[in-house]
Amino acid sequence: MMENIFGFSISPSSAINMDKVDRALFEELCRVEPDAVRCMACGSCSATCPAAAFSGMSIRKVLLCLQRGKEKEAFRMMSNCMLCGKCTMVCPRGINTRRLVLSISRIYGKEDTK
Amino acid sequence: MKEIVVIIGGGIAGLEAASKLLDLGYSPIIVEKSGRLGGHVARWNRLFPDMTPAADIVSELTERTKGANIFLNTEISFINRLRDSYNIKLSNGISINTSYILFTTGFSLFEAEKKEEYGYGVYDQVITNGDLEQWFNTGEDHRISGKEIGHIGFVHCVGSRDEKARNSQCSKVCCITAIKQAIELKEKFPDAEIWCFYMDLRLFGKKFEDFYTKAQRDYGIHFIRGRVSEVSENIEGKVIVKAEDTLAGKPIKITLDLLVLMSGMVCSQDSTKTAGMLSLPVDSDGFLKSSDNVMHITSSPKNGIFYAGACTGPKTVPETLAEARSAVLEIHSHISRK
Amino acid sequence: MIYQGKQKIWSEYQKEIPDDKWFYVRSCIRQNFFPASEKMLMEICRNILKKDFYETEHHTTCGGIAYHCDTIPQETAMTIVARQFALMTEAGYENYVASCITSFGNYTEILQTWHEFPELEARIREMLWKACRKEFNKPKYLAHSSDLIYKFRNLIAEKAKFRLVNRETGEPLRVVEHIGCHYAKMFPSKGVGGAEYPYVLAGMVESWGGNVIDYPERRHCCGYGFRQYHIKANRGYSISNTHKKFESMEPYRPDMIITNCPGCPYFLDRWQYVIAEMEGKTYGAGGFGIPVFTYEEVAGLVLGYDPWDLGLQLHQVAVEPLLDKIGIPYRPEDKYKGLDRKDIMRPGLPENMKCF
Amino acid sequence: MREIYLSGYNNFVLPFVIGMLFCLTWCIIGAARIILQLPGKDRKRFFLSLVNPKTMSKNIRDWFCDCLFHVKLWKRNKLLGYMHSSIAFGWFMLIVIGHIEVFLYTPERVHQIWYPIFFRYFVAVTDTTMKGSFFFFLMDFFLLIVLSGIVLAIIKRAHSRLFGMRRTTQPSLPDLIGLYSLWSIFPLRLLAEGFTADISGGSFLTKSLNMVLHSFLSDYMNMLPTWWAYSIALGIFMCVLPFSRYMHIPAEILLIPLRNAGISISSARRGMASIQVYSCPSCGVCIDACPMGAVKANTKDSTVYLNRQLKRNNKARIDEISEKCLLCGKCTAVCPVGVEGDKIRIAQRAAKKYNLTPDYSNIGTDAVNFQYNKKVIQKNNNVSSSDNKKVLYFAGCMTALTPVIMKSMVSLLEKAGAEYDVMDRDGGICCGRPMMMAGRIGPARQMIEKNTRIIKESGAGILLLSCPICYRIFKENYKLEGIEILHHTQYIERMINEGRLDIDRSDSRLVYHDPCELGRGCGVYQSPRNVVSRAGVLVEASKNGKESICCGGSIGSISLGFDKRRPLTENALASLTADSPDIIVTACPLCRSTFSRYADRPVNDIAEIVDKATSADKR
Repeated sequence: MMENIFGFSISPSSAINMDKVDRALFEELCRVEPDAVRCMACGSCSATCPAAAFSGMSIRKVLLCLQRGKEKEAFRMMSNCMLCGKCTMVCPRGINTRRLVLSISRIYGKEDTK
Repeated sequence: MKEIVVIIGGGIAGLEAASKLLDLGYSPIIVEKSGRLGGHVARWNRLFPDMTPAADIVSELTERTKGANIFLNTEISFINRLRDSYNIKLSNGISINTSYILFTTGFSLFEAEKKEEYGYGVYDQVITNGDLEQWFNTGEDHRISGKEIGHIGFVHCVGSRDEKARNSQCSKVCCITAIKQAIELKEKFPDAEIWCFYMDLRLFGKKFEDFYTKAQRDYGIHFIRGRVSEVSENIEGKVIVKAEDTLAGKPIKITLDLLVLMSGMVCSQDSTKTAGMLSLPVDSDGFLKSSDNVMHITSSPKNGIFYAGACTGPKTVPETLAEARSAVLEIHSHISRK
Repeated sequence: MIYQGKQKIWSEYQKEIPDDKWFYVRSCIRQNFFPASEKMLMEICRNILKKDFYETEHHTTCGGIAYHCDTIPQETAMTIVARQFALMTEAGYENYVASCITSFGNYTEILQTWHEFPELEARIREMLWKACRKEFNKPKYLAHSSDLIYKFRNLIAEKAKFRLVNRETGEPLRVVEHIGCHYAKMFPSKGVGGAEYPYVLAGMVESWGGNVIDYPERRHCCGYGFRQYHIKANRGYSISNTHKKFESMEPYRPDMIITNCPGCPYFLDRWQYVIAEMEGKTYGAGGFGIPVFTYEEVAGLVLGYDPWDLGLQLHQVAVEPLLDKIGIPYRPEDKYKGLDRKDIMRPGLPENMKCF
Repeated sequence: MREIYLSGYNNFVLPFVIGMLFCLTWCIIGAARIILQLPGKDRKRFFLSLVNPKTMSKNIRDWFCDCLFHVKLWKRNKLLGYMHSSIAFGWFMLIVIGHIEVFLYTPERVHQIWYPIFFRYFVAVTDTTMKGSFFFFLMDFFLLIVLSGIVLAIIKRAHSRLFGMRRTTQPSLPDLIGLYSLWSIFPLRLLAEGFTADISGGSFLTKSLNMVLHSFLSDYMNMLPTWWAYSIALGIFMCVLPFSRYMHIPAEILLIPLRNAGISISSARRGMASIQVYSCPSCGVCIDACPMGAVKANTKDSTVYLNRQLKRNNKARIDEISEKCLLCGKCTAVCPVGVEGDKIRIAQRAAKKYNLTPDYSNIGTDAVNFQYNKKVIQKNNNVSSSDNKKVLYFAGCMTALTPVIMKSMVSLLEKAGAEYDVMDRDGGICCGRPMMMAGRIGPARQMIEKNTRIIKESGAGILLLSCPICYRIFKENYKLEGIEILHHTQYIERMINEGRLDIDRSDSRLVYHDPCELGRGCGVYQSPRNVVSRAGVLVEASKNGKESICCGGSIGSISLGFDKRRPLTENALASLTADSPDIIVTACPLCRSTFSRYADRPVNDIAEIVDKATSADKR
């Protein structure tokens, strides 16, 4: 519905409603990559990422988006990942970010969620 | 004659100080307002980072202070300053003359009701860190026991770093306590999802960071960076928590079965009241003011009066114990110099 | 929900409300939206409570809307307010009662600002003198008119002909209370019950027999938000807020909404129609909306005034189902008759929301 | 020689015949399948190579050197080489000479496949010509050689270290059956021929044994059972061959011409990959070679086990092994049969399905996006330099994390007065090699295209690289006609040789670590050593050159976690510091970062060393 009959319409809430976020895929990801949740959001990965200049790639944000049900945003950022491995090199927690990217590409993005 | 040292407060700092004073051959007197020793720690269950039972610590300390004079259920009625000493009148009528007073008056937990928006005392599902420790100890709390707990939230910094709550300081131990309690709750409710709402995670101590990564990786505890703005109740009697996920830059809300407020540490009113009898200064953080905060944290500006433990600021258990020992040493060198 | 917990907080936010000699200032917009509300207040104060209730035709807007829309600077708003205070001083009153929540907030804010910055107050005095050669005393007490009704809620309850109770089931009505944002959110100590759990309307509802609903979005703004509504491009934001509130209260099946602000009842009432048109959704039972009232209207209803004399025909959401629930008699055929009993014409009816 | 059985047949040949036929059929069908699985282009190439005398002669040479003489193993360890070649070549000669005998004495029996094998049973010696005893001698001689090989094989099972192997492959059940049947074939043959030696003739071995046997066994009844046993051992071996590691014997025969035809792996489980897998003799040389072997738990992730899992089609393990590998290429380098462990793994990775695929179409390649240093630095023009081509320096992603390399390189270029641009000063597009290593060929190709466009547009004559990972893909997959691609070790060497850099040689002992991608990957071993020895005293690691140990930081591995890499790095460091060097020198930013993390002495890039040793402006 949400018809724009008066020249304005009801916009859906921009808030993340965790009650409605389906965590099944993320949990699947965690089984492959338990380190996915060890991120402490330091931002090293984003700062060093060559793809950040093109698609705003940040594996930190990707992980956050996936946990908050914002898959599309994550996929968009990931689309320019070159798998160069710089983020893996700089991660202070030793998270295997390259494998994360590959695992996300495998687990997520099945036709129905794309 | 053995030198008398009056210790105000029978918490762990007071007990440790008393035991060390006994070791050095002095005669400590502990004045405790409540009916039991051990202070806050006696109400707690296990201590980070090694999950040491709090009861063990209290019982060991109590055991070691058997030789001390201990007055329970006793308050300080007034203190008179004499020429070189102090005359202390206790509520039980006894009066003591001493040259040395050690304040181990500790802290109070911030009254979570004051953060009205979190609904402590209004919503049945909202408890504090203190309540939770007690539940770990007794297993009795109608807000937790026998309920189906699927989602649990922790709110860090309740009454800490909050000028509106009149405490702009960090309470230091709540971050690690929240992680400890979250892990313990996850062990009790393995299927529960646990969400910690934090502003900053300040995990400064030995092995605290390990604890944090363990909580993330092994216990799957979620951390959301953002202060909870308000808590409300839905029609099913669950609480809805709103915050901003500052890392995502978006508001976030979640429905929870239990919300634990990490009440911060504030100076106890009794501390300031007793300190007031001696006109001891209070620091800008509301805790008792040491003669300086680097070299003489255990000394007050007044001769013969010393501090140990959380009366001068939030401290962990090992820090409190270490400070008690250091205060005793300070007293010992004062006495020896005479 | 622990009721005692709320009571404890309420007890901490007790506000001193003067019990007589009130200098009353009207709202700019209320008399257009809900015309009988302010009249009802006067009626209650003067004829039922028998109080000294004064108002003057020289009173103007407080400048609140313009101030909140960022169209006038604060000094201007302050000078306008200073003039109102001068009117009060001239009339010999010192208990200032505002009808409008935004005015109330505005006065509170200005008084507080003057308290913090006395030099600003001096400047305003100077400006007022230059502008209209007036001087003023600051009010001794500042109250919102809902504070007065709150204060005398039990007295009204004694005199009431009806209670907020479902006549058929004997159950108390489920009432949503909505407090204007500017009532206590800025200065919690200035409102009855504070900002988190305001008691001013809840107290009336309880006294008059109803049950207050505490729903998750209770604290949320009605959606008016001045700039959000007045600028057409932002209206979607305005209605989205209102929509959020209704979605949140819906599961509680409220019988009615009581408000104490000029904008809130208007938007909670009219947006229901807009939501119904846009989404085809209504929040009341049987295709009706949830009727929205000002506290004066509710007071009038329980005191037994005729619904049409209270101007309830100007509500978008039909009030009749609620009147039936309480058992208040009314003549449907008189709904669209003016005070002179002439037909004021029945408006066109909306498509998706049931109305009479 | 005369035949003693008219039929030329006895039932005991049946096990052998059945085994042989089964094995032959299996191999022929298998070979045909593999050839059919090749992409059309490759198949055509293969057939053409078979009629090309050059490749064919190479094939023949390789067949002899690799399959029979195991030259690579000889180079590795003499004992190991002898053990393998004695069995392979000895057995081969037994078969060849057996056939020659049949041709010479009973040419009409040639079509009976068992005849040459059991020749001694069917014939009796008639003359004692030189010719006969010559063959008798040869047969016994080669049998002895084979038997010596078998004895060594038995010893190896218990004491593999004597053969230069720390760890050996754990045999599977078919391997064990094959092994024991193979071991028993030759003693049984000796026994069988020993029993018949007085009739069929024999030489020093069989005759002597015959005499010994006859000294206490005078009954010919023993003869037939031993021939049966011999045949059964052969039959079992043949039957189990396709399912055991001994499949490598026929498979390698096909692998050699395929490899010489220049065919590479194009599919995960088919064609070239498949023949390589079947050519794996499970010798286990790759187990010791694998840098992950520093942790015992990783032993089963070496190529030999990958091949075994590939044969078993165990998907979970194939994935696990393929993703774990560092792709250092050492197993490929040491493999005696030429199984390309790294490429097989990449092929497995490439076969994985992804739902999300990167798309770089939004990335522009014009100068606006890549504002490389357009100001050309022109120094002394009268430098006598054969190289006046403009240099485009692509530092690479990893170099961005070790800026000292880039700084040193730029400094050297300045000192040498080279005309250069830096392509990725403010970040760039990855070279594509990491993506390629992850098996995602498509996205890697996209990056290659983008970079090619940028490089061609720059007008450079030399593409200079600091990262061997980049260097390899630029060498292997980029088509940059007219642009010389050099790693900085090579370019520094050239600058030194041209006299454009003036180096002061120090007394520091410098050990050079061969980065996987530069050494094994691109064969650059000498240039860096030449450069290092100009800057200091070059010392060698205990494992160097082709045998160099991966630093453990490789981005080749997908699944190996950070904490799992530390022992690998420490193992590599132990090899590097064996001769107590003062400084560890490498030529890869990734190796540099990885080693620095755990090294007890400075780790420098070659460019840093040279830059420090070069005076600013002599000229």
